[in-house]
Amino acid sequence: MTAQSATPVTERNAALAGVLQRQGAAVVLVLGIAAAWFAFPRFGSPDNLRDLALQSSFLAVIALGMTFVIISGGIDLSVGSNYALGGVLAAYGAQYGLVVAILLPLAVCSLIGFVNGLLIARTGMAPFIVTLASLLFARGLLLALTSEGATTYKVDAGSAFLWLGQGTIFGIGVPVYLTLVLFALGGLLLRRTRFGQSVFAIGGAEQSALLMGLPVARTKISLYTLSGALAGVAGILTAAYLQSGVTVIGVGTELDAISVVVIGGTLLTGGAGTIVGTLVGVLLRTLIQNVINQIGTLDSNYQTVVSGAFLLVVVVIQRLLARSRTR
Amino acid sequence: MSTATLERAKVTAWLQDYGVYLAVVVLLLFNVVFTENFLSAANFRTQLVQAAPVCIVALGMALVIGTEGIDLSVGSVMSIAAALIPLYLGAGSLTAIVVAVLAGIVSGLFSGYLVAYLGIQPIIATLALLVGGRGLALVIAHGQLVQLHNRDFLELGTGDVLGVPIMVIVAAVLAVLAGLVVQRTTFGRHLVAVGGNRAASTLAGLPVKRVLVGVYVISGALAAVAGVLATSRLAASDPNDLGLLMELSAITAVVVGGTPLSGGRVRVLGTVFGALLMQLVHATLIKHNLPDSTAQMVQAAIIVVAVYVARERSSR
Amino acid sequence: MTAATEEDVAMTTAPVLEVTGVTKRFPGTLALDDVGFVLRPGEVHALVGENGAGKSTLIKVLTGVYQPDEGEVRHLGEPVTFKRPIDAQRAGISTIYQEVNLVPLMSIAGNVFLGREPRTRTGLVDWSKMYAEARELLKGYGIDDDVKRPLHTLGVGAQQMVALARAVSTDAKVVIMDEPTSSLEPREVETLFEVLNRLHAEGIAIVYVSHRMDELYRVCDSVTVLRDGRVVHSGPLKPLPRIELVSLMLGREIRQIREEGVTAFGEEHDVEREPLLKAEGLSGLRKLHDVSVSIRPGEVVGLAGLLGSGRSETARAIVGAFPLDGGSVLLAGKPLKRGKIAQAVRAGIALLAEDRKTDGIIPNLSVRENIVLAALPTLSPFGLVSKAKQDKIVKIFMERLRIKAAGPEQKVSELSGGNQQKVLLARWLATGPKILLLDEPTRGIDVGAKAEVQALIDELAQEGLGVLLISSELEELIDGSDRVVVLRDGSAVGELTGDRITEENVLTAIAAESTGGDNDVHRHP
Amino acid sequence: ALTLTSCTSREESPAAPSSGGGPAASAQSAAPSADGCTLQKTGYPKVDLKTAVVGFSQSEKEANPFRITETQSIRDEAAKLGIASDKLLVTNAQSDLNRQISDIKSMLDRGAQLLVVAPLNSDGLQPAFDAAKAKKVPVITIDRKVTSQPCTDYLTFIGSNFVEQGKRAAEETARVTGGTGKVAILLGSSGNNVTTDRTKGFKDELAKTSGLSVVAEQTGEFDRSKGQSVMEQLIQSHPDITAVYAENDEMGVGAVNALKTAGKTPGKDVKIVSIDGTRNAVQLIVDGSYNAVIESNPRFGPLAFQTLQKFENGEPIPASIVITDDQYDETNAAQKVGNSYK
Ligand SMILES: Nc1ncnc2c1ncn2[C@@H]1O[C@H](COP(=O)(O)OP(=O)(O)OP(=O)(O)O)[C@@H](O)[C@H]1O
Ligand SMILES: Nc1ncnc2c1ncn2[C@@H]1O[C@H](COP(=O)(O)OP(=O)(O)OP(=O)(O)O)[C@@H](O)[C@H]1O
Ligand SMILES: [Mg+2]
Ligand SMILES: [Mg+2]
Repeated sequence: MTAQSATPVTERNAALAGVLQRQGAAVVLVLGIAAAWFAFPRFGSPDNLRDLALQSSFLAVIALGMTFVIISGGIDLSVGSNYALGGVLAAYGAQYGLVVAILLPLAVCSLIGFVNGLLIARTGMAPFIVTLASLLFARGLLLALTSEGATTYKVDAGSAFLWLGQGTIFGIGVPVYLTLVLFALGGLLLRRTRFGQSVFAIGGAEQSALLMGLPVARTKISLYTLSGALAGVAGILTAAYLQSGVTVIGVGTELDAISVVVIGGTLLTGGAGTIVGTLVGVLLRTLIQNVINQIGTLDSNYQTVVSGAFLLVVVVIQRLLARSRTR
Repeated sequence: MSTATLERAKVTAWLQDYGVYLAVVVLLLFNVVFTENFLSAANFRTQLVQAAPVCIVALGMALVIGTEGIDLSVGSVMSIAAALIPLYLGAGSLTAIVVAVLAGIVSGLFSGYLVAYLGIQPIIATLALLVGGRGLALVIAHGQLVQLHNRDFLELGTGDVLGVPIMVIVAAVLAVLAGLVVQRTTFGRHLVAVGGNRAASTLAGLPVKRVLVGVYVISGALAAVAGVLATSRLAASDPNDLGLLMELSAITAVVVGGTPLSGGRVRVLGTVFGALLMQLVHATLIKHNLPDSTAQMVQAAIIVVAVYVARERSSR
Repeated sequence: MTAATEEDVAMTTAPVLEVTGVTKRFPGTLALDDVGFVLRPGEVHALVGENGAGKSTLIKVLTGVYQPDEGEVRHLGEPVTFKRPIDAQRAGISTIYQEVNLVPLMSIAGNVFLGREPRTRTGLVDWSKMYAEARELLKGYGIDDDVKRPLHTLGVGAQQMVALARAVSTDAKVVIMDEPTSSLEPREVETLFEVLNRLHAEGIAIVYVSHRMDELYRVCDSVTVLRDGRVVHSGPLKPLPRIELVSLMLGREIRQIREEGVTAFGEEHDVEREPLLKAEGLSGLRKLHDVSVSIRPGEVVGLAGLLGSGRSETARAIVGAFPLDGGSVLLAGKPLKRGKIAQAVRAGIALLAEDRKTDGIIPNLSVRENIVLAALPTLSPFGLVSKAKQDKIVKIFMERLRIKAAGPEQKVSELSGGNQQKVLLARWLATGPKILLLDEPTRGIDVGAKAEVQALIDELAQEGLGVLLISSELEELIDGSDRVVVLRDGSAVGELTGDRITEENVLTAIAAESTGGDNDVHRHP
Repeated sequence: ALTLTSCTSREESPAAPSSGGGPAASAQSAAPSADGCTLQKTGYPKVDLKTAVVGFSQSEKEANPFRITETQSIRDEAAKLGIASDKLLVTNAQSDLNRQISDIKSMLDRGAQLLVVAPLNSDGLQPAFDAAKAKKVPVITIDRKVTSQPCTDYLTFIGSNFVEQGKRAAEETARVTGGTGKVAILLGSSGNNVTTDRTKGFKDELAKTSGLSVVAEQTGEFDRSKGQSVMEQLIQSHPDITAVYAENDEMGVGAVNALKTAGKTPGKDVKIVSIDGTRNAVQLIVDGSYNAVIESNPRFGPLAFQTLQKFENGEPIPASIVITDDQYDETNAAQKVGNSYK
């Protein structure tokens, strides 16, 4: 949100920082995994690793959309509510079959994202505030659909839909594969298409992108629609996993998504970032939670202190690394 | 045709500048007509008292946003302030208040340092504090809510001077001070310059880092003050719940009040009215007994409309 | 560039682009007033006028950035409405706007091909092809760098060349250039002209905005002169005497202008012996190697060098805005702390930065606030702002520099480029500096204002200020400086004083032993 | 930061974060039903409680009286039974459902043989139960009933009947108001099962008393200050409110504050009934500013371990073990205030 560029020199720092931040997170992840493996006998068990992967996948899908949005210099606070809404709609739709269970949440969540994009691109309102409003809106809609949260739609135990969340291939959960596929597609979209280039350009210098004749408004609308849709996908997977449309999920998820994207080295100012970094960020977060559990004696109130401190430490290390490199 | 467009431009410009005030007036009129028992001194008192903490936090937030920053830690700072109060109330309410505000200043120093000297993006620096700060407050308080009995201290939240609640007076005084700081001090002018173009401000020899630390310190201190007042009004220290989602309420008030998130501009009076507007919206929804679902959707719509009207023509 | 016959052909063919009766209002300003403008195929059309005359605005109307309040735009005879810049680009109109408008964090190649990246058969961006094509293309513009590097690692001039390469490579029928040379140094200007020639030969129509008379007469066929948003003259350029063109632009009598000469610099200054500022052994980030510069009170020291030779870095290093590994800066014998800009400013050093958009103006703030910004602490007892004192200063400088604005409360971002530059100059003069570091101070300034600025530099030196002047216009540097320090690849390679400051000597010093052999070929007359 | 707590300038002596001396939750009927779930039926291996690894998954931070007391009760009982501290695994899901699932899975992975779970939500824990089933680990859910299948998905549920609590609150409301008046409901967080049940029980029961009508129902999110703010608004727009039903004590105490500020006498002008049984609310009854509190006992430790023991002994376990919640009112609050938790 802040222009970090005090001078061309620090701007250069920022770019280098981009590279280092990515590597920094990956380094921390590898070290963290190694340490956990060493310290906790059960950490490396296949069950635990499988569960780590599965648990990461839901947030990863949301963070994927967030990565695009943040690279474009925007932010999407509505993903948490949208995610919960998607889950409820999927569970509701599952009564009418697999197709409805998938298409209904996708359509509604994309639409909310689309409206976000429309308002941001066409009226020039700040993404922060527009998506803050739709955070409220999506949550309100969810409550309205579930008679103020009193109704929880359940998915029939026999439904084919459940496979999306609970199925496994070679012992690894289907959501994990789906997440990997989405990330691969996301990487392709970001790195190998004109759309992706526009996203970087808009994040780096919106006015210039406009003057260079890029379809700025269209790209932004697509971006927020994509983010909404991915939140919907995460909702679908979660509904299938939880076998019901739980109404209390997704609170504060937007902040989780933002922090993993940033930990992954994407600049919040826009214009630089990677998909892989986000994946690293998500895994780091899951790792921390897992380690906290393995330690097991941490007072629950301390746990949040640790999470906050961890976020800070990673970001500060990235920053210092980037600095020392440029000197 | 062109005169018509000019007229339109004038109307939009007017709305941009005075939209919040107009919205507050419209909402007041609506309530006068459609809400039972709205026109009473006690009711206005309630609205002002409830708006006061948000308003105070929003003032600090407005300054931070003016520098193109954002402070997500305000809610957690409130909760830290709340957690500290019962520990020091035995030594007198003044001591407790001073300690709480000091804690706010320290956390402001902390985020200011991260932003100004380490160059960490404000949203992420303060997010860390948002996550960790409340945990810290709970650790201090052992997760416990503590009932407060100190008369002097409780007077802050319930007492009044010449018929005006102390909380409202504090908020008003702070708003006037904030206005003076922004308009009449070098610090204030520097902060908008830093928000407008940080690189240029640096080259112009402005104390950019000190200004940045300064705004976060002010924001932290004001959040702590709001925490003190809210705690007093509650007659209990409740670190678990106090100030939850305050960051979002405050940012909404600031932006609805016409301060752009892109920095370089601070509207203090607009912020105050932004807080009042959101308070009135909230009150209206409750008084008409709308269910939570509808209430949230209506709030969303009102935020969008208010910000649409107050938006800068070319801001992102 | 043109033969008479060619011109006749141009005159008779239908215009590619035509505007009639265009009016554009901004709050408080009538930027364009009933403007008509005709661009024929194959012509190079100069668009000239003072700062704030409306040139950039007209261009933005032509390319869909702004919508005209009145009037119409016709493309190949058909009325068109370009709603967005992309509409104009689709119609074959390619533009280089006044301020470099590229994406700093993106690679050079990415910038060149943004929005039209070469694609493989599967529809994916073909990076290797893109890099290869970009490398090939940019060679023609004198840029040999790794095209994968982020754009912002290039200097402003090189970025301008990238913008040019981008604009030209789009197969445009019309290329519009808003002050393309303002940040180029001579060698690059030559490259630009080669490109212009090529385009001209291909029959592409060009709109060319510049404040440099020589260039205009070298490359342009016809001219449209704007003054205060109105067209005061339009026709072939060659028959129009230079002096008359200037008089049309300024709206002043020819006689009056004759008296003022080419540059407005006076004679040598009385220079005191002891340097006021001594910068010694500045080194850092592999951009500067042991550069030493000293400035005496009342002296104008010119810094010469090619683009990227480290002139800007030297100036920045002196105020502390460039991280140094070694070296020291002494002001009146006292060392300045490294990297403390505020301290340097307080001590009386002022840097007018090269890039006014990113390092200069605070766009949201008013002209008044931009002017007083750096002087604020001295104008504000106890940290409280005194409006009366400010107003006085602002009034003085707006008059002295003839800043054209609706008033001191107008947003500075709404001023024309040249007037923004004057505001920045005013900002520094208001601090009452002892040392002025001017990095391209007359860039983008119209002839009238340029003379004023030059005269001002002279006057300030006269008053005892030490001035460091960086300019890509050799003429300005040579006329204006009492001493010229020549930089090459981040090292000081020579110093010229007195009569030895001639164009030839400077060029020789710049080019001598240059590693890139082709520089020599280019340089030596 | 912790040194602060040893500072002597506290207003009150520090409250020990323990469950206090209140009675543990106890079941209504201890008589085992014949069709209950048995070790044999499930086919799970028999484990010895004393040496087994026991896992406890808490749903939210221990930052309110209920959760603090609940976790403490489990820990205390485990200690009492002589379960080594490294054999008791405790996790906290920090209000994140996905996290609770992975918490449970990770405890299973670390060798938990018996599980006690305080579910964050009634729905959505199926994957965790599946994992436990696969490892043949019995799961007892406490305080909140889940919608999965008892005996197959989980062993049994121990806790209160929230609908019943709402119903009892309505009865109390009718009693303290004398059967006439206007009632405001301070709802818990939207989307929460507890809110839903306590609202349903209350409204259904209240409908039986024709003299009572609900004039407003607004969420106070189980939070004292929100409850207070909402109540302040409601007093203004409905000055004729004569009773408040708060779905937890915190909001009830907030309502007391609001009424006091508005110049009304809580407990007299406006009657207040709430659910939980925290020290603050019960004390207010003693002071006369509150009317009734329906208890929701969080001290599940003894009953949970007892049930596990029975199960391992091969005794049949009923599908749900509903505990008997106490009730505080003007007649007993003074004696029973020691039973309340904080
Ligand atoms: N967005 C805007 N809002 C308000 N006024 C504007 C805006 N853009 C331009 N103007 C005004 O319109 C007039 C013409 O400006 P323009 O930028 O076209 O000048 P120019 O001829 O390009 O000058 P220069 O040579 O300095 O670049 C100026 O007085 C300027 O202040
Ligand atoms: N033609 C070029 N090709 C590649 N890189 C260049 C070129 N020109 C400049 N650069 C890069 O830009 C950086 C900064 O150049 P800078 O603008 O500071 O030079 P300068 O001597 O101040 O020239 P000027 O201010 O006239 O543009 C240099 O370090 C160099 O890496
Ligand atoms: Mg211009
Ligand atoms: Mg330069």
